[in-house]
Amino acid sequence: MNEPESAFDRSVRRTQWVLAGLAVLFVTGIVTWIAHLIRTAWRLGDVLSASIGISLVAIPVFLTLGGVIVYVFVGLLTDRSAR
Amino acid sequence: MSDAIVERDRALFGPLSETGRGFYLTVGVLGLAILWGAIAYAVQWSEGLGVTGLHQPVSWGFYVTNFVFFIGISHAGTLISAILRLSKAEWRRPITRMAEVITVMVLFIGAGQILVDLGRPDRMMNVIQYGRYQSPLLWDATSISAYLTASTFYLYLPLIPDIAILRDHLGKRRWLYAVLALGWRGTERQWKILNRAIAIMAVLVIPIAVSVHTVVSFVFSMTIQPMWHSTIFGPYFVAGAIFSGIAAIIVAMGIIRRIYRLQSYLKPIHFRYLGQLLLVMTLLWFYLTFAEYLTGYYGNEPEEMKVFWSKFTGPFWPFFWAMVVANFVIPMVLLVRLRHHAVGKTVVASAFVVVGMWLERFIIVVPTLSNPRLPFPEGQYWPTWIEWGELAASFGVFILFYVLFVKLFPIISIWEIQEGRDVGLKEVEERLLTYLPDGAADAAMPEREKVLT
Amino acid sequence: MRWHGVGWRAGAGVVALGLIAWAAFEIWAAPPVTQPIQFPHKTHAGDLSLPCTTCHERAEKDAVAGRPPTALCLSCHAGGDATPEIKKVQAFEGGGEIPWKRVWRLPPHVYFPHRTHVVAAKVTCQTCHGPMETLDRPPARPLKTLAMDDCIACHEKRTGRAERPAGPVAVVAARALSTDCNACHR
Amino acid sequence: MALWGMVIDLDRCTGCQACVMACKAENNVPAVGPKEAARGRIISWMHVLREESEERTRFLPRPCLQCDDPPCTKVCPVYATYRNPEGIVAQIHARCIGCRFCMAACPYNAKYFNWLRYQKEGPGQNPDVSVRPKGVVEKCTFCHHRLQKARERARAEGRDLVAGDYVTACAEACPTRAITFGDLLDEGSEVARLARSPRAFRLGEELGTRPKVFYLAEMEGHRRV
Repeated sequence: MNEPESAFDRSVRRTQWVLAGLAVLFVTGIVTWIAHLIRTAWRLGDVLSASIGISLVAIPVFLTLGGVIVYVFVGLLTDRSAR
Repeated sequence: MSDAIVERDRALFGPLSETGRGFYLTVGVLGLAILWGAIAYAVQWSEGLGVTGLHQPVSWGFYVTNFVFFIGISHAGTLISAILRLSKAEWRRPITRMAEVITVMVLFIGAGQILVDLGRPDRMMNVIQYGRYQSPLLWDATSISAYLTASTFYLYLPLIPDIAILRDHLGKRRWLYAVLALGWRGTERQWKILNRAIAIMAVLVIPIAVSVHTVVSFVFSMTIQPMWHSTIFGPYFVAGAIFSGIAAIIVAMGIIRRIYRLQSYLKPIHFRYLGQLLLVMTLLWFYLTFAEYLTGYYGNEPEEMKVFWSKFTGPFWPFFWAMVVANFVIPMVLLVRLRHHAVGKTVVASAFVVVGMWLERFIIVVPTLSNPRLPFPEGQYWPTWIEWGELAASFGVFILFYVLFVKLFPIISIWEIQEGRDVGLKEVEERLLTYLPDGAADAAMPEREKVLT
Repeated sequence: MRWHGVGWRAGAGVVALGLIAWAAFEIWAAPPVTQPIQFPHKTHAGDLSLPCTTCHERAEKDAVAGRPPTALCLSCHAGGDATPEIKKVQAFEGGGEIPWKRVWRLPPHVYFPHRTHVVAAKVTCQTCHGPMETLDRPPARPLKTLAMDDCIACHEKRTGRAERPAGPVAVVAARALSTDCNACHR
Repeated sequence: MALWGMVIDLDRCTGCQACVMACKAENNVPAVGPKEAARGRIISWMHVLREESEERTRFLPRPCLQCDDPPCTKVCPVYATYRNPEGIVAQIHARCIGCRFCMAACPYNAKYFNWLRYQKEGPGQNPDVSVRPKGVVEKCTFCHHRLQKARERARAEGRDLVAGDYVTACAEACPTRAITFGDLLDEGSEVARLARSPRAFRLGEELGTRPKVFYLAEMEGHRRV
């Protein structure tokens, strides 16, 4: 099972981690964006309640999505168990 | 496991390994449609939205119709697949993937319509930078991005074991498959992670999908315009979305079955079941439409009635009645009895529903804007070649993506079919026994846990 | 042979990138402004310590600061021995205005009244225009590039963010230091 | 603090279009040309609507009604249109992305879109008002650039803004003086007095948009809209 990793395997593995990173970055990006919109609404005095109300639902949804994504990526990529 | 896997489901590998003349021909034709759209957009970019048929009272037309339509189609997928998965419907196995792919492709196209519709696409980033949550457009942006993320991931998860199969057996594009397989070796732990994640996503995706078309409807119903300002719009749009979504899957199934000769996987029974689902949605759609229009008619509010009559007998009557025929009359006639010719009947009915639902979106968007409250000259909207081009290109991009997906990944889930054969059969038997009142059945079967089938 | 090929391609790449960068700069960067006369702000505003409004007199009276009229230059530089540059000014004695070119440009949708900022708010010219008094030749480009955020920052700093009420009909618009978009955009 | 409003006396209006022309000149409202006009793309911030009934024809000049609870500002995704603290519904062209949601939401069709690039900056335009590019929404702003200038002048002179410092171009141009403009909060002002008149009504009162443009007419005026 423990064969030395070839260059092919290494590049594959690296790309997989990059993909995982991008997925996480995407979700955090959206969460940050929503937070930014709350801040904008607060600064302009522009219906803060709507922003907060919507983000109360939206942020947990994105965090859950992010959680599942991390769970799968990390879980599958770090799996060392035998067949 | 060597080549037995490939041998048994050889038909499923067909589109991946062989590329016929038909493929290039299709891509060519789609390319032309996309080129038309690209030229149209270039003209629109440099000249402005004036090159479309839009004008003063009718400031939204084809693009917004397309937006609602495509986002509606996207409910095909994930929602149907998630519901079937959660309800352990065994017949789902060959169709879930197809449905999920539709969702992802079409969401991109739907969201793209809004960008095409902008007068200043160069200021698109203003929505990100200065967006405000009081506007339903931002609700859309948030909801659609959640749906896009969730449905892409939900498409990807059940693909992983299949990609691993391709990596090990196909011998083409190894790097791509190796990367996307995420080191899948089918260990017990990996299966546990995958099944659990699929279960979570299936649950998560349903409320997100419902929210998406609800907020799309809010774009209209949050205004105080006649025949838009309606509380029924949320559920009405969601029902319509599922309706058009199922129709889109059936059409896709019919085409794929024919082209790739998958008759032994996509059987008449699948079409019959989906046809019955479509029939239910036809009735639901009719019920909601009836409720919506009767409420308006009975209330007899003058502004509402102006729009109402413009749809029933006024300039929009051809669209309105074509919609009724395509969405209700034809499906009713074709779908009531599906004992014989189930495939043909459902595919034809679905094709009509897809067109009918596009008309429904059009009939919602344009007549209200055409009948302003103040005594303005009434608006006569007719799209120009630019808008037709964008419509053609939207369908072109959708089909092209679909065709390319079929080229790169198995459109019918290989492992789920195999699981159906190896585990599903026995499991269904066990499950059936637990439904029965006879207690002996429980004792007879050893308790076996399967997270998700 | 192979090495040569690579070198040729790399060279072409560098040239292409350079061309693109140059074109981008040419297209998007404001073209440099050359004034008809090499006016030294340093001599006037720096060494002689003349207030800016000595020449830019409209800044206190009007929304636009304007360019100084030639007569104003000639009121000091009428005769006597002159440098070549001053001679150029004197050439306009017979009439006609010196064709000064505009360096500072606000977008057309912004309303910036100089009078309010100079007279009422007493903002120094350097706040926006930079240290003009140190220049011994006319600037080819504005010394400072201001964005809307700079305007807002100053308005907020002077009002104090805390007292900026966010309510509906607030006192924001009518107040001297408004951050209402309509106060500047037109 | 003011709340700018307008009263239009329909019984005085002769439909002469002087307000429309004054508005066009004042605000650089583009002339779109006959081809575009035929396609229904006339831009006219102040628009004289005709109401024909058996007894007579009545004209109804319609600027942006400057609703106090505007349906258009709620839906703007980028804060390009909003109700400013003095009640003017602002339209910031530089921020607008051209989604036309506000046009779809406005029950009075008071918002206009630059479908094409209708004009460039050039001579003969009012330098106080920017020329709108293609792809953005524009509308009557109660000539708010006049407010900017009037306020700047008052501030430089060290005094408060007084009634009459700021009047819209249409009100100034109306030969029959059918249009009165001023501060609705100033109890003594002409506009506040007329707005309280029993002849006063507002367009689409039942929509709850609370327009700050009032119309005066004999009571049968309530029948319509």
